[in-house]
Amino acid sequence: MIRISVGPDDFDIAVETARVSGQGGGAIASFIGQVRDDGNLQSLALEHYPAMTEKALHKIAETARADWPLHAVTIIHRVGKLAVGDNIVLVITGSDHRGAAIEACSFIMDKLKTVAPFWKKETRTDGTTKWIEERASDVDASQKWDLRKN
Amino acid sequence: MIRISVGPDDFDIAVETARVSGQGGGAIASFIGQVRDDGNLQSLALEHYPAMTEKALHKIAETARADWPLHAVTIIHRVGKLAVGDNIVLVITGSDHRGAAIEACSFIMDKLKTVAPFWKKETRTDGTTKWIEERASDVDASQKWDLRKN
Amino acid sequence: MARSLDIVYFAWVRERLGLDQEQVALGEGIETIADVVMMLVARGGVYAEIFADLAKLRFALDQDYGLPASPLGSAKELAIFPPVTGG
Amino acid sequence: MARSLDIVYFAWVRERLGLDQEQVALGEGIETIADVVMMLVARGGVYAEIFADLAKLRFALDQDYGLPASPLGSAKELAIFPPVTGG
Repeated sequence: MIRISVGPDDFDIAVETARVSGQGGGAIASFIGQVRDDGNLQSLALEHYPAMTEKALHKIAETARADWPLHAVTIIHRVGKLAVGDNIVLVITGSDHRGAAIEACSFIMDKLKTVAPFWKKETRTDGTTKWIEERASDVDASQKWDLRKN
Repeated sequence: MIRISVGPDDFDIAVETARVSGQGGGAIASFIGQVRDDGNLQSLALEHYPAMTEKALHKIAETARADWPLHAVTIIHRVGKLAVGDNIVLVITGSDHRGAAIEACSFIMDKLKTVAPFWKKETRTDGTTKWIEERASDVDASQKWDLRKN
Repeated sequence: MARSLDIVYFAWVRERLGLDQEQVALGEGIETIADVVMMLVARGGVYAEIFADLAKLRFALDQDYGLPASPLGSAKELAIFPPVTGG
Repeated sequence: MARSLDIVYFAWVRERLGLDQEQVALGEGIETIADVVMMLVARGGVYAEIFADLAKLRFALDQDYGLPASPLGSAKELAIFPPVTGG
């Protein structure tokens, strides 16, 4: 079962974990990304392309399900204004095997970072704003999965 | 910060996640292992070596902290009689980087499976019991980390 | 009959243009994403500045990624945006 | 003065012996884990059955893993158990 959710609301890790766990298996991997205070960050604004976002996340989840034996995939991504420490993204995978669950979770995050149409704009404590730029390490991490399959 | 807990009580993923998140970073990876119903499993009894268990888990957590930049590591392992679907183990890692958090979480699980002194005895629905045997795939997964470092 | 295409902009592309979306008429010979972008560059000003370097941009046709050389086909919507930075 | 060693057993080793732990006196020449195990095997019966195949067992001295060849040193506690299966 795939569950995709994109919106301003926070998520409840306990509720989401129980949902995945209820789909069977015994191995549940999850990843949470939060707004990280790197010194003088005030807030993040997360913009997305509503017509495309859920479609892109579904595609990532479906690819993961095709490549690993998963009972459930949950991807929740917040948008709007977020403060330091706030949750941004949650990925949970459920499988019979811990290797499959953890790898699929890692794959989904790497693809989400490079494919899902979200953009972060940061506001510093001095009031300046800046659109965050793509990181080469994210592109590398994403491409490694493609190479692995060939 | 390292938190190790071994005992019969269940854990609360939300509470444990908040604890790790409170240590900073922005990348939180977790793994939950549960009693998996493989058809006719009734329950599991988890035995451990109390004097050694926390020491062994601490050592795994310390090794992970030495190898990845982690703000927090939580390892909770239950013992005693567990039913199908019950939580067995929880590992959470917190880092600035998702790669570090996920890899360290995977490492800790692989080491825990092969090093921490726990033993599972299963009771089938027909009443028969059996001590679970070591799996070659677990040994392989554990050794891969050692090879990687050389 | 002139074809039309909705173009949607995101992140700094949207901000610098001061525009979320616009509808453009596609003349003869406008067959690919790159053709549309060249048409926008030809407007000059901020369009020329933003769209001159295709490597800094990403494109989606009807919500699927496309490359500059991708044919527009019967797509209704072209999205132009910077590399994504979610997660 | 004879040295003594606490031996603790877990999982099926414990069950088959019907014993959680016992204290043994270490005679002359008992210097390694393997020496202790051979001493147990020499008792015959279920001890001989269980401890004959070292490859099926794991050992810890004062709660740190040891190999059959590991010297006992001043260890107080030897644990003998099957490969672990937690997680």
